[in-house]
Amino acid sequence: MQETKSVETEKSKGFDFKKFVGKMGPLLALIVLVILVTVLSPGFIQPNNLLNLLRQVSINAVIAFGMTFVILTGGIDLSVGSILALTGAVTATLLTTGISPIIALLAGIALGSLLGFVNGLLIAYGKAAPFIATLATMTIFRGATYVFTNGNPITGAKMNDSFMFQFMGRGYLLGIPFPIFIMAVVYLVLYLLLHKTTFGRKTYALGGNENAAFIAGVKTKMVTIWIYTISGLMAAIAGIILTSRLSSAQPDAGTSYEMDAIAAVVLGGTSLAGGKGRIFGTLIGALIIGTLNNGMNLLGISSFYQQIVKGIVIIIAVLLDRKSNDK
Amino acid sequence: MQETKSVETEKSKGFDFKKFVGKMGPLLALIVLVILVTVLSPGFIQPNNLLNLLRQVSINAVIAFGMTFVILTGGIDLSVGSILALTGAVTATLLTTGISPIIALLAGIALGSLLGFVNGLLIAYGKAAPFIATLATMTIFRGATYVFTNGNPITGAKMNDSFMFQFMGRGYLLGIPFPIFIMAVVYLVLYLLLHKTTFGRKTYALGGNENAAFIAGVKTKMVTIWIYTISGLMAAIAGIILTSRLSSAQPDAGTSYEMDAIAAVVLGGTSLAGGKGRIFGTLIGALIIGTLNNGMNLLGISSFYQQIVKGIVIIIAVLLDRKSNDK
Amino acid sequence: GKSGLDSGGSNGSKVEKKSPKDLKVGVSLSTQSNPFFVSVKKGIQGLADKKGTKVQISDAQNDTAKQNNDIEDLITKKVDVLIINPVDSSAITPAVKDANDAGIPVITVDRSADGGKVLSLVASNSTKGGQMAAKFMIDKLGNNAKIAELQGIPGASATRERGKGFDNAAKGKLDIVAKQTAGFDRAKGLSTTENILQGNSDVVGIFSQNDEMALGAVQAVKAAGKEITIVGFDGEDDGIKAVKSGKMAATVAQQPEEMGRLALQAAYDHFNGKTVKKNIESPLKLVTTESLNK
Amino acid sequence: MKIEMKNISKAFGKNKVLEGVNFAVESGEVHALMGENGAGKSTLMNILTGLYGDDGGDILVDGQPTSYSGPLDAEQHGISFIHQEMNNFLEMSVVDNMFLNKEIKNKFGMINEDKMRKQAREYLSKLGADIDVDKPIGTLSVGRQQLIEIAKSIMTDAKIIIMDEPTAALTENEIDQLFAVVNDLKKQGVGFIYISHRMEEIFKIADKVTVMRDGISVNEYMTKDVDMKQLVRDMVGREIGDFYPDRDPHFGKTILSVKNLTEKGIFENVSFDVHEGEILAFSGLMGAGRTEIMRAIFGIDHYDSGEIYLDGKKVKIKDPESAIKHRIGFLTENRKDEGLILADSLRDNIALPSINGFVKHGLIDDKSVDDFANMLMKRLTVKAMSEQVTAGSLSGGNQQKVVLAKWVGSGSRVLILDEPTRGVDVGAKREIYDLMNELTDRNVAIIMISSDLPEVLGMSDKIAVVYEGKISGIVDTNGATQESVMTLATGGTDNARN
Ligand SMILES: Nc1ncnc2c1ncn2[C@@H]1O[C@H](COP(=O)(O)OP(=O)(O)OP(=O)(O)O)[C@@H](O)[C@H]1O
Ligand SMILES: Nc1ncnc2c1ncn2[C@@H]1O[C@H](COP(=O)(O)OP(=O)(O)OP(=O)(O)O)[C@@H](O)[C@H]1O
Ligand SMILES: [Mg+2]
Ligand SMILES: [Mg+2]
Repeated sequence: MQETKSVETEKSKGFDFKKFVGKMGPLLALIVLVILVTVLSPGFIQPNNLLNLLRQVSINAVIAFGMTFVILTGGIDLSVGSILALTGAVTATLLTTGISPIIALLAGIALGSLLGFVNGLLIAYGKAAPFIATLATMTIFRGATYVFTNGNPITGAKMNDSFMFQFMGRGYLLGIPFPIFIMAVVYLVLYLLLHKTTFGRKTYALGGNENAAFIAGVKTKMVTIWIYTISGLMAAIAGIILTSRLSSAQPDAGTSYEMDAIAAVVLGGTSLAGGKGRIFGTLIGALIIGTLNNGMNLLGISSFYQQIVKGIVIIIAVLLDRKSNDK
Repeated sequence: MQETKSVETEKSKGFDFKKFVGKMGPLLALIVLVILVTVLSPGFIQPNNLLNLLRQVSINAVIAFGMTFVILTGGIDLSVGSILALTGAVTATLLTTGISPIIALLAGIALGSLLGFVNGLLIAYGKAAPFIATLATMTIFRGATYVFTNGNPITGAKMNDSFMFQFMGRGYLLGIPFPIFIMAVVYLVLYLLLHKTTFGRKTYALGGNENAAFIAGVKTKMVTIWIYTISGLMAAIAGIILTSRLSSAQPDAGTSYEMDAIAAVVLGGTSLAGGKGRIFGTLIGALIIGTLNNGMNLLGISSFYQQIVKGIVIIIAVLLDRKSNDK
Repeated sequence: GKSGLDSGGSNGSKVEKKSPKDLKVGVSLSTQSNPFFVSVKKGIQGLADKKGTKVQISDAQNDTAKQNNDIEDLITKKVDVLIINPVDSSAITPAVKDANDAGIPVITVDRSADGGKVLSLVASNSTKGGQMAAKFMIDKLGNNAKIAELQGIPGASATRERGKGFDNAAKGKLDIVAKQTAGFDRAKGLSTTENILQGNSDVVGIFSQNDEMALGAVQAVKAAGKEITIVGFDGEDDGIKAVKSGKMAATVAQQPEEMGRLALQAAYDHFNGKTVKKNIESPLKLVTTESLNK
Repeated sequence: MKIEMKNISKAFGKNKVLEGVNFAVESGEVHALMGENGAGKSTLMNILTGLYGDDGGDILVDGQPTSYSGPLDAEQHGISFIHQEMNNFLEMSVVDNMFLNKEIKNKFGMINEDKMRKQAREYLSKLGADIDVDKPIGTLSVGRQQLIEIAKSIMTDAKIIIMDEPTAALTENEIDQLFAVVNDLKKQGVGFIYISHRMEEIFKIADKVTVMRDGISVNEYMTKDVDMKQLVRDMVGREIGDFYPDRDPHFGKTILSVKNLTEKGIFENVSFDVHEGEILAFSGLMGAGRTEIMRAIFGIDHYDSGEIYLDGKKVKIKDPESAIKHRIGFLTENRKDEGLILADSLRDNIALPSINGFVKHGLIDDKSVDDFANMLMKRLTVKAMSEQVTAGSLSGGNQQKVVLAKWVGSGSRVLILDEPTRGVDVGAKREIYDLMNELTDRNVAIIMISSDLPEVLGMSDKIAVVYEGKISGIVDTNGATQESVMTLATGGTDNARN
């Protein structure tokens, strides 16, 4: 019993190195990566490039933040890329009609939430496995995007007239690209939601043991629906940033973005089995992927090898993480 | 065969309708679909078209048979499409050197198994989640394919000289395309492996409750490694059929084939959570997808709408399956 | 039943004359998620509607295997003629042979078929287009200007041929400091260009193997506040607009609608008893800001 | 066969679980192993069968130093282990479960299903269990699964069988049946290691008993030379007096009243009342439908007809959330699957049903959640390093207390306890009983489902007996006997001991 007590004090007061590494593992990986890239290509660390990098990361990060909730419940959302494309196309089309940009943006966001809501319904009430439900809606939403756009990208003078819309993806505030602000705000809101509200607790509980959560009074179906709605909403926000950056909505936008988002979440230490993970990790995970992409481009590595390197980095990060979680 | 008979008699003694629908659900869905397509497009039911359809299905079916084992253990293999491409490229390259086609084919199959083995190692010993491990190797193997082929498709006179190699994808035996025979043989072997051997029982056990399987003395790591090896092997066989059919190995061959294979497995009633499902269902699932593709082509439905229809059919099938499994 | 391989031969029976109204045309396109091929479809569809021809169009979604299946299905439907826009020229061979076996004439569009019998190929000369782009850059930027190249999907014939044409013509005259793939995709064109500019701030010209990537590059260049000569390829609507407004300096314009029309016309000619040229070249045009604003 | 474990030690991280345990068992004897929850009994057996490595000590089999590479290896050498937590493959059939990894093959290397079926039926019938061996095992009740586990281990022709709380989910008849089998096998020279928290059983079946406490083996006795008091003293390190505390109930008004609750094929016309301060026990054979009744009341499962009244007002409870709003709590019989989120901290587990009460300005007040969890853990004497450790790292008894803590903390006025002391040691049992008394003193009504008849008689005020989904009688505990309850539980006929 003395043993136990001494351990207790160590946990509560003292500093637990293993736990620290476990939590900070992804961050350490990012730091090592940044140092490595900086040494190999000094241009990397220039403020301009870093702002670039953050702007590039913002789209994946925003999607991945939403995906974090989904994965925490033990689910997955493969449809985010298609939602991004469809909401982007609808928003762009509305803008070309000359409608107020605020309305167009809100409509896009509402549509993204609605599509996510449909996912949630299928999973919560249809009891479909998230993987297969969102695989199906991924196909459906993509098809809908093609039907809606007839396969053509949507651009138009009116769309580019709207200062507000252009600002979303291409604006600067205090010298910092606006998408970075969007990413920061989204992070903050979702951080609070996940770690400081009852909704967050219920998310973890649901992912840890759905039965037990239900019996403890968690409305598991409602929570599930909300979570996929959030994921759809995030995809819509990402869609708006992307559409604004490109000044056009592409029907094949966002293809395979779900994989990058999932990779970011997992690199950040969130378990695909659900119930375990943090949104801070996802931010780090997205930064790792962004740094890799940006760094390898700066170094002029051929895209063939880039894929290999990216895959290997993911494996190493995941293996290290597993090790540090072991006793 | 005696085995099977006794099972049948026993089943027929106490005929359980609900169980029957649950098991036969996918088959019923296929029959309904076939009737529907035949009514809408009578050309569908012609022997020639049916043989076409089966040949088209063979590639996805072979991959999906391997994927059935993976999914039964609660895993997933996203790398099959990349394995298909890499083994196809290597086999084709060997053939262009004029090596004996048998050696080239065996080399391709060995390579596919090796790549699957690597997946198995990462999952069994690296304790990486199958989703993320195979997502990473999917990227790596694809990159390796590009590096190996330098991004160019591989063709060559020598490759097309080999009768045996050409026969794999384009041959006929007794008027029936040879890939259909390959599919049938693979089905039979894997059916026996899954339902009639201890390895099959261990596969189910592993998917049902890994801890318990371990305690029961199942070498869970070995079984896991074997299963991913089988999946890689199947992808290699599919790669050979495809390369032979196209008379060329494309570096981007097999992109997103994993999704079709997973869809076939799930449509066939195998649970993504593992431990529950049958390989017969996978065959049906692959046929459903093939019939959909073929039928919609015959009906001249635009590819945009095809995606939507395919997604909706998957959802309906999965929802129906859930319902029939409920009490 | 038969055993052995698909035979490669065709039964060279004489063409039975058919008017456009009675013709059943099967079209297999590589993709419909790229405006270029949407325009090819428009060209075919437009002419067909005018002449009352029945066309059935399938979309391979850039998947070689799916295209083979699509074509098998079209053969099953007993179309009179196949217009194929191959995803890949080598992988289309078996499908062309299947069509040959079934006695269905094949016309390919934009990309050729490596094997089998093809009635006619309608295409613009990509290698030549690459050369045109290189010439324009040399004229505009002078010798040894630092250039970046945005490449298309690795291995695609457009990537290879446009790249080859450009690189050969540029050899010794332009300094290509960076070559990165952006997969013919606008979003990737943007981020790849950003990164290229970061690593090579002295780049004065960008050759992009299609307009989509070029339009992405336009955004990146604008954000970086630089003046860079961007040359695209294809001449799609957005690209032409960007050239007109001076955001892009030029684009090597193909005329996809014309390509589609030419292909269907070749089919009409064939079934009218006329001989059809083996290679029908669809015209390429260098469109520059000056030429548009003249 | 003779197994000797000498001076075994084992630590999980910094948690030293075993610090020098001695234990020996021989063919033909039943040797009981006792100790509080978390004393290390299961761990010791896992070391013996090779699932865990040890950190020190020797294992001698027939005098030879031995170490098994894993459970299968141990089994092949004649040591079979029936685990405390059931290790079943719920989707697989009974026969496939029984023969997993030891399937019978025909000469082509294929599985011989007929032969396996025949053998499975044979061994199950030895235990008097009539079970359809083709049914997925997950559709059977916990008790039946336990019987299958036992059949499985007999089937291996083991020389030593380890039973880790085999009777936790069994009813009296089945326990008798099991003991008959054990005695039978003992005569044939099989040795048993028998772990249980049920004192009476030890004296019924064991020849020897070893008691563990704080990581060491305290004492070994011949069963005939020792009494319960002594064993308890060894286990807990102090006197705990009677097993069951005195109850001095004061009933208030009726809180919960259930009228004619019916779900076709599961339960029928279930009616009962519970008053403030009352403990109403639900007794019956396993599979009688007690759990299902409670699940329906709590809003987990559907019911076809009937009414539920709280404080005389008719209420509609559509899900557990609304049950909790009505201040009902439900400690489920399966704490791992339904009671706890094993990967979450104790604090998050305890606070979950009442989490909405800790919101300040829209955000959770973490400090007060911590205090709340700490307070409850102290009250229920949960043995854990801190409120931050995961629920999965606690021993079974302590996990049970955590589940109890969360329902106590949610302010339940009606507390449904489904097998609250299953797998809980004597000391902890007594603490749970004391707690039940404390709660009823504060006017909480308790519904206690229990398959432990002495517990039912010792702790309840009234007993509702369920037989095949119907309440066959509600009797006052005063005046009830084991026999009278059993009679009701078996449908009123006098075949309680068939
Ligand atoms: N795999 C493990 N990792 C970490 N700690 C463990 C592990 N298994 C057991 N423990 C710890 O070891 C101690 C002994 O556990 P064990 O299960 O052996 O107790 P027990 O005597 O069987 O208790 P019970 O009567 O509740 O079953 C407990 O404190 C438990 O928390
Ligand atoms: N998950 C399940 N699926 C199918 N049938 C079940 C399931 N769980 C229980 N049953 C069946 O429902 C009936 C009632 O079981 P229940 O668990 O309510 O009994 P109980 O009286 O609570 O017994 P116990 O003492 O075992 O808890 C039994 O026939 C049992 O076999
Ligand atoms: Mg134990
Ligand atoms: Mg029960």
